[in-house]
Amino acid sequence: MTLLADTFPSASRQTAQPGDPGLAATPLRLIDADGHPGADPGRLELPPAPVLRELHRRMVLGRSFDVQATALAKQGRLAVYPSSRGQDACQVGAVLALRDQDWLFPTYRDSVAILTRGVDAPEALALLRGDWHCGYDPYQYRVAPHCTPLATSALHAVGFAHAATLKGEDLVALAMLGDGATSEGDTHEALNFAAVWKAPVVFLVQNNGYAISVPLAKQTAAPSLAAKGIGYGMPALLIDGNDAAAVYAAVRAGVERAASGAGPLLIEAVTYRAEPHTNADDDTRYRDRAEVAAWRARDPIARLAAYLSARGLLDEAGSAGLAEEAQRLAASVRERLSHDVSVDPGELFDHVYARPTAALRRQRAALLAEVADTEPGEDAR
Amino acid sequence: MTLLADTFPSASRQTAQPGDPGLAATPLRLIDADGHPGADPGRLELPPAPVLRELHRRMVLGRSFDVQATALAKQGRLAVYPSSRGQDACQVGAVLALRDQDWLFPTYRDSVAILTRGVDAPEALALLRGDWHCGYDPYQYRVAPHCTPLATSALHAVGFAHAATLKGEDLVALAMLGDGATSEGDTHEALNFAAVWKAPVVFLVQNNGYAISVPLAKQTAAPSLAAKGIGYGMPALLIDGNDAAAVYAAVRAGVERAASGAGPLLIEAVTYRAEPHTNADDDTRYRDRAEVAAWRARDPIARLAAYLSARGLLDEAGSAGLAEEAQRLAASVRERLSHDVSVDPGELFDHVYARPTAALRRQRAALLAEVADTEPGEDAR
Amino acid sequence: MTTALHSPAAAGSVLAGTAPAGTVLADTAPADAAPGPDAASPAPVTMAAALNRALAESLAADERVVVFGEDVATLGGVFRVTDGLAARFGPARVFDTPLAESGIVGTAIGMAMNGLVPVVEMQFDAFAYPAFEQVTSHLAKLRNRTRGRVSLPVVVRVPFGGGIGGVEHHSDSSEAYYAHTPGLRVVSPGTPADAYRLLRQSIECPDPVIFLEPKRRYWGKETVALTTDGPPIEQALIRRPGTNVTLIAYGGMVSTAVEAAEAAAGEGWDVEVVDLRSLSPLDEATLTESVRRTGRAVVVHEAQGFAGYGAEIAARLTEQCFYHLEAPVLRVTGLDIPYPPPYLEHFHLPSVDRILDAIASLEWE
Amino acid sequence: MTTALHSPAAAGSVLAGTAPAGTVLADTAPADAAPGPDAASPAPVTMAAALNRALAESLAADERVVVFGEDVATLGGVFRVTDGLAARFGPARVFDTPLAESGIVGTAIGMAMNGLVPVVEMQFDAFAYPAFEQVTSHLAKLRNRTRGRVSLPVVVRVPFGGGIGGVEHHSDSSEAYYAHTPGLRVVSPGTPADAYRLLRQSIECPDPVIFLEPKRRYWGKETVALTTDGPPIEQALIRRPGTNVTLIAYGGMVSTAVEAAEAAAGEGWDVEVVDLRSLSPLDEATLTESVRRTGRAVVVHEAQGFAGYGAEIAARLTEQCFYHLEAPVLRVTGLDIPYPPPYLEHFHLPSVDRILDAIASLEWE
Ligand SMILES: Cc1ncc(C[n+]2csc(CCOP(=O)(O)OP(=O)(O)O)c2C)c(N)n1
Ligand SMILES: Cc1ncc(C[n+]2csc(CCOP(=O)(O)OP(=O)(O)O)c2C)c(N)n1
Ligand SMILES: [Mg+2]
Ligand SMILES: [Mg+2]
Repeated sequence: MTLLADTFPSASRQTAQPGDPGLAATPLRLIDADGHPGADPGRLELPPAPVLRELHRRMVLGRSFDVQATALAKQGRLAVYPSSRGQDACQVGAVLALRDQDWLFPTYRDSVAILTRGVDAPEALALLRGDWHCGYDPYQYRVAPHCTPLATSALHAVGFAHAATLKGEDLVALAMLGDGATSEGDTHEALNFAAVWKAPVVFLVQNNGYAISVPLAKQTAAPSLAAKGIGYGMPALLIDGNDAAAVYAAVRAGVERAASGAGPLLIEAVTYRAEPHTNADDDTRYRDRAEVAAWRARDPIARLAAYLSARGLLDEAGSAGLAEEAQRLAASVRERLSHDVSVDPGELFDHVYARPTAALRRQRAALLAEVADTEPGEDAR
Repeated sequence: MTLLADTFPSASRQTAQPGDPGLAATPLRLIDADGHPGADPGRLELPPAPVLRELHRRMVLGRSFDVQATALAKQGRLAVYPSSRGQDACQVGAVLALRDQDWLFPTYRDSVAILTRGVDAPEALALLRGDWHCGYDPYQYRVAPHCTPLATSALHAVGFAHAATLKGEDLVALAMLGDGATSEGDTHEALNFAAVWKAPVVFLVQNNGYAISVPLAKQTAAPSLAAKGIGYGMPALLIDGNDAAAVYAAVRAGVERAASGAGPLLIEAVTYRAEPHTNADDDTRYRDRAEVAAWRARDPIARLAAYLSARGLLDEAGSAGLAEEAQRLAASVRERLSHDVSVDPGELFDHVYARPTAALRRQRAALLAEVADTEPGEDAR
Repeated sequence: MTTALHSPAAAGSVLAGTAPAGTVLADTAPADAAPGPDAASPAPVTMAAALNRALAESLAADERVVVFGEDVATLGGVFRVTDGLAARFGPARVFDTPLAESGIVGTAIGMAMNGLVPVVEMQFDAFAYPAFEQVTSHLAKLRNRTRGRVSLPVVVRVPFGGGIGGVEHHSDSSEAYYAHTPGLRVVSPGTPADAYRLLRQSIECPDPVIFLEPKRRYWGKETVALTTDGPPIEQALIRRPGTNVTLIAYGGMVSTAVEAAEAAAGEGWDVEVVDLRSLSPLDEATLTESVRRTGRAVVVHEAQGFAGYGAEIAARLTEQCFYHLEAPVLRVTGLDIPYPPPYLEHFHLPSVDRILDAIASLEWE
Repeated sequence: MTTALHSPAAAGSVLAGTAPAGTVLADTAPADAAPGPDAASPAPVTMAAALNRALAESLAADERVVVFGEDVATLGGVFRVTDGLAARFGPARVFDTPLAESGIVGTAIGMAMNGLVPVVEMQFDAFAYPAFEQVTSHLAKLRNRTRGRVSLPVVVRVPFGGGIGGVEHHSDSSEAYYAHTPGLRVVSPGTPADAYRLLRQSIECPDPVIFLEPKRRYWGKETVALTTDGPPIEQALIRRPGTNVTLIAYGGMVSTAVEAAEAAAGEGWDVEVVDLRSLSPLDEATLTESVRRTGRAVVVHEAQGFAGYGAEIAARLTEQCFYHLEAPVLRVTGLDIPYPPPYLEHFHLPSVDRILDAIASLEWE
């Protein structure tokens, strides 16, 4: 009995176990924080140069969009905005690793991922602006509707992917999760169903260190979130989430593996939320400015830019052109979201059921009559 | 990328990992299926002879109770009975390992555990007989109310135990779970909260191979249920659940560890449900008779009896005395549960709130008036 | 006060998911459950068998239909409603899941997004609660969230209600939770013929349907041809015409209401029985037409009365028929207590006597 | 049809848990939120500050009280209701949990079984749904399950309702789900003074309480002495006496109802406003006394009308006051739709105009 403490794995074990990437203390990286090649972990393949350049370009564009959206939120043009800043590599790397036919299941924080998948900016921001819940057509972009309840969409991803298997479709679902969301029961059920069904799903946990104010240490005692894969019989990778190349390579590996029928993969990407939880949050209440500054210095875009520049893959002209493209994007976002919002109260009743019920038709008519009664420009009280 | 399959741990890994008891393919055992000492795993301590004899005695009594309860259910004297048979070692071993001040959180299948903890038989069977939901006083026996929703009581155990920590009480909670119940979100949340809080909880999963008709392979792809501990940073043990000595030693180790402040332990005990799910189940629909027969041959009581007999710790006189004690218990259970049930409809209103509301008082009066109107012996229609 | 009961808990009582043993079980034998060569010709059929036939025919008719849940495949469901389906349609169409209700509904949502038509089973009413967030925040709302682009033709089958001698958590009536949630349809059949028709219609319906199967009626037989012809999914039915009072029921209470109406005839009241069938949306037209005609109404359900579904019926009828009412709309419901244990459940449940008492108190001057 | 709105979404809108930015946030600064030296002397106080004071004083008064949930400790809660408590009472009394609502309620149940008095927070209404099974099957039922041996003095605080420009899932009104569940008390304050009193009473109450805090009133101020003296937890209050019609409201709609009553006075109707405070159990006596006097009643709530809580009020008042009623009891509620996005929410919410319209239609001959 006295031997017990020795034979149980320590609850805080942080040392790497060979063959257990999920337990590895050092996240895999292909390009290190200074833009040098990472120690080759022998597991991930460095993406080819055109992919690296596109990763960089999309991160620059995403950042510009993110900064603009943050500003719009501060001006009251958006109801709220949860910034992706700092997590650029995760969101861009993961999305670019998807094939056309694959599906993205994003969270409320993944606006840059949604944009990178091709969703038009105002559509991507409708939820956060407040004109409708989901502003884009999921089938057009193969992007599931984002929304705020945590972890619930991971189960949708598993069901979606398993349906593809049942129908014989070649399609992988990428389920995005935050570190905090891994504590929810639905995350457990999603990982378990996926593993049992060998569903073609890649789970990407963006471990940005916090769930609003709650740090990871209060969220879990696990050696890593990737370690959770073991309890589901699911392989897992712990990667550097600020290394776009590593994110791309890991997700791409997961997609290929899943598409081959080998089942799901869990990826924990270690990153950091550079901004407060949302524009309305006051993060000085719960995190050190020094910590924030240190992470901001580990910027995923600068890292990839350094790597590309050193290899002649990005020159000043290229950078300037890109900066201009990013500004154009921001300007267009600003302009298109600074118009007054037009809403149609009649639409409130149109999508509750496939066909509005008699009761909804009555309520619709009553509301429209009420609105017609109101002076133009005056709100219904 | 082609290396992927090699570097990911296989989803079906069954080989032992030194230092990872949770992953061990061979469950720890102290006494093997033939009653010989198990290969010494070096982790668990064989309980002393008096404990072994008491384990045997209580299993014999528990079995007798269980057989009698099964018979009563078939006669319609119980609404339903989920038998503990085959899981005797788990239920008796775990309960005897608890200290007086510790708390048991049983499931609907754990009648023998409840009995072994000292609950009077009719009280232990009230839920299953149908005269009230929980028939015993939880505080008298330090046994939480059993009921049927799966996994929910694991969270109660964690809260209970953590409250003890906050209050400075020396007390451990034993949370019982079935293999099927591990798939529920609540199991995940319970393991996670316990690990983060270092709550003094021992989780005992009785892996009896089935959740009603669903075999473990459709429940999880994990190498073992004990392996789930890793994802919570919780130590785990995989043990032979038909070896009462191993169950006792593992739970006792967990209790001591938890009481010392070192946090929770997860134990997976591999066992088998010798009877159908309940008396109303038809298990021929989903399992082979050969499988059932093979497991019935690995009877936990016979195993310990063989061990004790070989060591002169159990002789014929002792066996005969014990058989008589068991018969007396069965007879008393039979007799006390063959009486007609007396119920008080007025009680329906008494415990909904601390004090019945005005509305409940009115409903109570109306019901009692209605009952008074009804001929004695005639049911309200 | 103590009442001695001379019979043990109701025969056919169940815990944690098993069909009643003995004679009742015989009704679910494959021979009965499997669709016969001519499904439309009248033959005695239980509600369980009618549901089984509806599932089988939906699976056969539409390859997008999948049936899954706990114990639905190999075992055929704890009430045998899915008996034989896995063998007939194979593991890609009918399969067992891990034990996790949120997982079942959550993955059903994802499958529906990807073009399938999932019909899932919650093993018992109270065991659907772990799925409540998926049902309320997603199943009900995804169509609206996406401006109608995502359609979720999911059916969630829930064996519901009491009267079967089940232990705690096996007899809840949870219809009010679902009916209050916009975006869901809530349906409950009262007869085998309706069970068949409504389940087939629910599977064909583009909206998510919470399909509440009254456990206590699973084994009741009706000699009837099973057909999808007849009233559409959201129409209430007059089960028995009458002139003096409208008695409103659904699910397991329909038979009780009809029985009460027959008994009331003996006492001189001509009772009209309306079977709602669809709780949401509600067929107000049939209901208000009846009540304006009779001038009196009683609504019956097993669920607790307080803030129960019957309150909506009473409130709405009062709003719309106020000047036709001779007396307030009354409710005969379960007591405002947690569902009682088997030996006490008959004190809780609406009975013919209680319905007659309510009718008697409707100001007959 | 398209309506152009010339203002962006309501100021102070929030997502996913953060206090409104800007001026409104200033109301939650520690200086305001922390209990003053003389808590009982009148001073302008917001509802958020009143709740904060109630928590602080309960923690100080009873060492069994613990406060936990997501972001309640370090951050002080996304609405700052728990601001400063962790610093003052330490991590054994006030602590953050992992992000799991079923876990929060489930462990609160266990703690209460072991003698503590947990006050837990669900961050927003819709985020309480993952805890629905723990609330419905255990929190509500454990006392009854154990014949009164286990008492669960747990308070579940839920910021609820809309009107704050919140994105989807941040504005649900879920009272009907809880009120229909026997064993739970459901309470909702309409004013800062009541928020303080009711929260302290709820913490002292031996029954589990679902404590619904109307988000849109968190920042409204009242100059009032905070005291536990006054009406007990389950008593309704007449907020404004009147003779012509009884207007019934709770939570966030109390102020709206009072405003409507003032406006109605201008049009010649003398409106009595009843603030329910306790939704379950319901103070029927106050309500029926009022309606028998006025002969007319309107009930108001934000939640969807269908099978909503207002149906119970309407049905019950009709049963009990039928011969006093000049007109049917009317309901002014949210539409039967999922809660709308920020730019559209004002179309959904009961307004003074809609209440006046309802009053106007009460058959004034
Ligand atoms: C079920 C549920 N509970 C609570 C919330 C409120 N909430 C919104 S975001 C958040 C933190 C999420 O943290 P994490 O998963 O790490 O994602 P991040 O915000 O860091 O991207 C919380 C608690 C929610 N949205 N859903
Ligand atoms: C939340 C919930 N879902 C479903 C059920 C129905 N049910 C009762 S027992 C059971 C199987 C449980 O299997 P396991 O956890 O392995 O325990 P065992 O019966 O084998 O002891 C099921 C599905 C339930 N009781 N609770
Ligand atoms: Mg995070
Ligand atoms: Mg089992």
